[in-house]
Amino acid sequence: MPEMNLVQAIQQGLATAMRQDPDVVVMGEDVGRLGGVFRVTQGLRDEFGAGRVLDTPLSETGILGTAVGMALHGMRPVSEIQFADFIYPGFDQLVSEASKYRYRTAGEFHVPMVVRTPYGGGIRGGQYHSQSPESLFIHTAGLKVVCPSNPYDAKGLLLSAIHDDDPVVFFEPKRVYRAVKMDVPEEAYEIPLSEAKVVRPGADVTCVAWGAMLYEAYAAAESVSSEDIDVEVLDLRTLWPLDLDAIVQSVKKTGRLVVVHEAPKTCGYGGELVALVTERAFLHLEAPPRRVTGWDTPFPLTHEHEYLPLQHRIVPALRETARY
Amino acid sequence: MPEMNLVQAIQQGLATAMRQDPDVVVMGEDVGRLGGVFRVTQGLRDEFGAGRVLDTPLSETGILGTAVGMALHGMRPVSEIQFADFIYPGFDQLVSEASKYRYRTAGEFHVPMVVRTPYGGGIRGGQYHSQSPESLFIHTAGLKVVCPSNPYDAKGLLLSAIHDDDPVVFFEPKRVYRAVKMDVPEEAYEIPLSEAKVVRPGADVTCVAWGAMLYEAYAAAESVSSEDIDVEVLDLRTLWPLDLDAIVQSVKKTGRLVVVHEAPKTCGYGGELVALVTERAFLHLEAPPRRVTGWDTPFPLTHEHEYLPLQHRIVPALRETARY
Amino acid sequence: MQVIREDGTLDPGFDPGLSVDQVVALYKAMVRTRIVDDRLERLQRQGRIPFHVGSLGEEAAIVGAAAALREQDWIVPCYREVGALLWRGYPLQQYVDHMYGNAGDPIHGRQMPDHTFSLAHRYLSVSAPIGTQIPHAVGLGWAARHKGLDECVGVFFGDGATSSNDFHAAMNFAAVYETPTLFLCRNNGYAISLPVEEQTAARSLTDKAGAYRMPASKVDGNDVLAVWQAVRDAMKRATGGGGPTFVELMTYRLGGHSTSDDPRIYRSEDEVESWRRADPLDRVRKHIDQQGAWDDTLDADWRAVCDEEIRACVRAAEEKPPPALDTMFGDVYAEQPAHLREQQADCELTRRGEEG
Amino acid sequence: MQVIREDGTLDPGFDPGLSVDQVVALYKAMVRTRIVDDRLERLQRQGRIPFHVGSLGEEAAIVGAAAALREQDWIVPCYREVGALLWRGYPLQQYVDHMYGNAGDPIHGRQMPDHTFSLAHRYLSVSAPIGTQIPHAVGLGWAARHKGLDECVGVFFGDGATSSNDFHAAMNFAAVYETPTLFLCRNNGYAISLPVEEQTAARSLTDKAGAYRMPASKVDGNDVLAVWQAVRDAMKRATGGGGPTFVELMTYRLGGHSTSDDPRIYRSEDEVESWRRADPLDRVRKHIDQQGAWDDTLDADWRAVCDEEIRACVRAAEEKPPPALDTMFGDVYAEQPAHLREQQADCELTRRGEEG
Ligand SMILES: Cc1ncc(C[n+]2csc(CCOP(=O)(O)OP(=O)(O)O)c2C)c(N)n1
Ligand SMILES: Cc1ncc(C[n+]2csc(CCOP(=O)(O)OP(=O)(O)O)c2C)c(N)n1
Ligand SMILES: [Mg+2]
Ligand SMILES: [Mg+2]
Repeated sequence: MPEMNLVQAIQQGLATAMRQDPDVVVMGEDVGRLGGVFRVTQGLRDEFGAGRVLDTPLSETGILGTAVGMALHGMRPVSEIQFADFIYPGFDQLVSEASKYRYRTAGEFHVPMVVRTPYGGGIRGGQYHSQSPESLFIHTAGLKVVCPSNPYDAKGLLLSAIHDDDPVVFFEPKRVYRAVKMDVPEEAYEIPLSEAKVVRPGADVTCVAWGAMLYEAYAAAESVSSEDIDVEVLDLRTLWPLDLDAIVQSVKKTGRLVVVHEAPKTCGYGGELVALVTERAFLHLEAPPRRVTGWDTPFPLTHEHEYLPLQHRIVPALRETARY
Repeated sequence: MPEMNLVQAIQQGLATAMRQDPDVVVMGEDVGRLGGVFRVTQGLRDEFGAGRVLDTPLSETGILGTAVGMALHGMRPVSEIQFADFIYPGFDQLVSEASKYRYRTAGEFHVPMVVRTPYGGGIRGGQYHSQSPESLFIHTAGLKVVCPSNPYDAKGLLLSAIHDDDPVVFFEPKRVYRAVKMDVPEEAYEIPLSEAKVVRPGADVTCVAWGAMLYEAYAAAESVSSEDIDVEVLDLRTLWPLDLDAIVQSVKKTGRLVVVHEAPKTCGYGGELVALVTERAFLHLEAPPRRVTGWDTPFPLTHEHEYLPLQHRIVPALRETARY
Repeated sequence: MQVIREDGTLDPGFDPGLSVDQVVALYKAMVRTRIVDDRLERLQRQGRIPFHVGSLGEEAAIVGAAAALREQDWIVPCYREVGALLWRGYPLQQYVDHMYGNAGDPIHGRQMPDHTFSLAHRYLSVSAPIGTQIPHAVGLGWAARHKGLDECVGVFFGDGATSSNDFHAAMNFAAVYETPTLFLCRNNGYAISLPVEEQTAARSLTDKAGAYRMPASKVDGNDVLAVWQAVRDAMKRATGGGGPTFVELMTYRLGGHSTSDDPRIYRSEDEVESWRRADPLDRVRKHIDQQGAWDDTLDADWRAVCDEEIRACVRAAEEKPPPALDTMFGDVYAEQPAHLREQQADCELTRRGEEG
Repeated sequence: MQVIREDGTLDPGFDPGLSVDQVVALYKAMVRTRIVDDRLERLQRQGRIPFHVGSLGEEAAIVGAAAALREQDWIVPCYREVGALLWRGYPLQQYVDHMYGNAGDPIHGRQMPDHTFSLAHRYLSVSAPIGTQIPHAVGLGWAARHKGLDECVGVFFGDGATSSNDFHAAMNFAAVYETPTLFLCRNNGYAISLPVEEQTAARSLTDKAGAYRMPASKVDGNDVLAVWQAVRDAMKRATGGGGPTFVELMTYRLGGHSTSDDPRIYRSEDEVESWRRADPLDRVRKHIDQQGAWDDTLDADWRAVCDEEIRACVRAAEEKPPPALDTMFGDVYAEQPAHLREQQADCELTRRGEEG
């Protein structure tokens, strides 16, 4: 099995899906000739031609609105939004159209599209190249939201997303793009959506994370193990629909929860997870669930490592939660 | 003091602000000649002229983007978005520009604009004339979010919003527009932002609501009082920045919390409120905080009264929470 | 462009060469559309349905355009084009059931009235946000060509929609990718209360097509044959690989924007009256009368048939129960996820019936 | 439109009649802009600053346009126009401090490099999302007129931005409200990797102005005098109550899109070379040389001055500490709300320094 980083694994996933099905097309700004600003779609135009790898004009409304139309005709477009921060000009097409088409036609029409977009900080991107807007899409009934943390999951989840009959927003942790390498099968395989993964079993505290912050959560868990705090780390992988049972089971065991995410705290996904767990496992809670998140400010540049919920902020949260 | 309904009170508030300050202008679709589809801006064009009451082309991007520019030049534009459901085409201007301008210029520039928009269900508006997207804006650092429940508060909060130096999204409960009448002073007065109000003191359960659902929460509280359940009802009035102390104080007294809102449950504001209270008042909680909200589906038509968190759904939640 | 002249004769230069029976069929469809419209308007005033958005005065633009397309071509509607859907044979009963949001409504009362769709009739789903359907027509056309299908796509939208984000994006993408898309702009003079003159500084909406180097035509939208011809020409261009066309259908909204509107606030009775005299039904009627293919008796009979048809549908619709409560929780995703199963159970448990 | 001919002489038909000293000033500003650009590019390659987006080859379009506006006129930038800000006298040290996001950065390292602004210089704030600044220029112009001020607004954007929602909305609103707004489109041939020919089917971006019935002019953007004249004409129209103008500045991005880009992937060296021969600096240099107002010695001296200036600023910038941590929590609102006070305290408590 070849070693791949996240970029290569996603590129592979796209190529695999395109070989399997001529109705899978890739579209977005600079995805063709350039191969994407992060080179995720590199080589696709050479293999599949400009007819299936569309360099689009600079319009997220056009990219997503046209993709909805393609999907309505039975295609499986995979749109790239160059940075998650730039999805807002096309927001309406996802929130008003893609997400509601099945419901408002009782399933007569549906929209099997995937929107790939790099999200998150840690690459000196500042205010507009670092955002994590996942909660806006989780709030929108009809959308599925996926966020892989590693190359193996990325390829398997991407293939599931492309084959899924509902619109999926696929967040890619750009901070991890080239930072992690692992063995990834050349052949096609799928990782089912809505299945979280225990990446570190533990007995004392449940720590839920996804994407780039999974590594910070894991590192924090490792570092407090020396203090006899045994942390169970969950990688959500699919954010919505959620594998709630996996979290609740874990919390019923540990009685403690810490959620980590990059997005600003207020109305971020962490609040929802804390609320769900408090509703479901109230009598098992031995400490108040904690959130370690981005602050409620725009995303900064110079101090981004103080903005992000990195290990140095997760560790005290785990400690205080464990010792509560 | 004359009696006014919500529409009249807001119309009065606008007229008052426009008389006080020539730099207050009103703009939006059909706000001029027609006086708005809900007649909220009726008469303004006659009094202030088409030069200060702009009937705009059909573009929320234009309405909000132009308003940002006006505000950057020291004006105080009040934009109307005809229905909250139609704010998404202009979402980018609020999320990427209005909310971040002060931060990214260290206060050298700021954007004192107000975006008025009718929200919520119960008027047979179906999927696209009933939405409550408040959590998307609460999640966006730099925006303030207001939602009055009655005519008196509406006028006072609107004047505070217009005089506020930051962008404010002002959600108007269209279901209440003509349903409630009360005495409203003719003269100018302000109700400070970020101050919640106890509309019904109680000892057993804290029930938090705002806008149209405040009345349902209140009615539910009244109806369970016969069962010896004494509910304290809070009207948030300003959703963000939040008067968290008011909620926490109440919950420390009652030990129980029920949050009511129309928006879909998942990643709605209720999750955030439950998480905040659990973080702050964990040891005082005698029951799991509950959410009574819209379902995680698009907003329906025929069954909207089963979709909305009306009295019939709040009552059992209060009961179970009180008896937990 | 005009085909039917004042005196009812056809301009030989533009005569589309339809048989008189075909023209009669167009007229009958326009009459039927109007009678249905009229009935629904009354029902709304009587509080029997919550809402209606009609096409009074725009029937020629709608029926003429639909008729010029072929069975395999797609129609992407705005919200006033049910006449096009009925032209394609959509069951009237189903439409009326939808207007009532009853158990017979294909979408179980999930949307406001007049939010129709039909895969069988290649008619996409109406949604309220202005403009959002326009890029869909580009993607649909792109896909049709990609699949090698002989299809084109006609998308309806109003003058107001030409100010939207989606219009700009869709026009640009269609022109860049040369998709077989027909941009059918119903210029009915108003976006609710805003006259088209205040929506843009352009003298004609066809000027907007120039920004994308897209061929454009402007036709008398109250002349059903002119509409037919213009749309047929655009269809031929599109299916012949000539790319998209912008067609401006000059018409007028004789009624209110919807049953919620009071147009007297923003326009004069004189203006409306002058357009009433340009009624698209009278226009074609005069022609088929001249041809000896139609007369007052036939007309009265047909109107009676249409009237009885809609009345019967209304009677049937009013006897149907509301959709089952569980329909509110279906079709959010292909398969119902756990959280919706739970919410459905919760909803059924606390259903309003119990409480009051 | 062109003013400076191949041979360096001016076309008398278009001669803006600037004094030779004024033209020399333009040239010097262009040289300074390029030297600063060049230095920052190196610093980024050396990893001393995280990012830079330059204006190599576009200096005439940027400096010429800025010079044609008056002190009281507003500039609404895209992200390549720091040359316009420097022309207005913005302190170079402050710019360099911003590039380093250090304690001297007016925004405390809150944005990526090249996201400048200055109220004092009537220069709005650069933000990354393409197109969002365009409607601001409409609102700003609307407000200026409302307040009875003799101001106009010049907004810069690229060819790629003409596909954006905001462009469509802003052009329409400006034309409808006749705001004193100058739409300054730097057509540098590319939106990152996408050539302008693939962004639109239109032959010229000026065709887009026609959709809004807005006057448009197209000028050689590498001819600083042609740019000056076209923008000055537009300014006069705007301030004379003639409304907005679209000005297409035909130029070419000689460098990468930004320091993150590798243009060799999507364009040929020949293409770039042919544009190098049309360098906007050489063009005006030839003219002032001819006029006897400039020569190699003066040129070398000026370049040395600029070089020393930027080097000194860099030295100073590199000695400054990062901004204080608490600056991350300021200016979200006019007054810091309780939740941000708490988060700031929390952040200071767990600051990375402590942990590792
Ligand atoms: C994005 C959006 N903004 C506002 C509205 C409210 N609205 C509904 S119809 C309409 C006017 C549409 O005018 P036009 O496009 O000319 O179509 P017509 O109704 O005249 O056929 C408006 C403003 C909406 N539905 N969507
Ligand atoms: C809404 C949005 N989408 C995508 C991007 C990514 N992006 C940054 S610059 C750029 C190209 C801009 O091209 P153009 O407008 O011609 O300006 P130029 O860089 O050529 O000066 C793109 C696609 C963005 N910044 N904003
Ligand atoms: Mg119209
Ligand atoms: Mg460019």
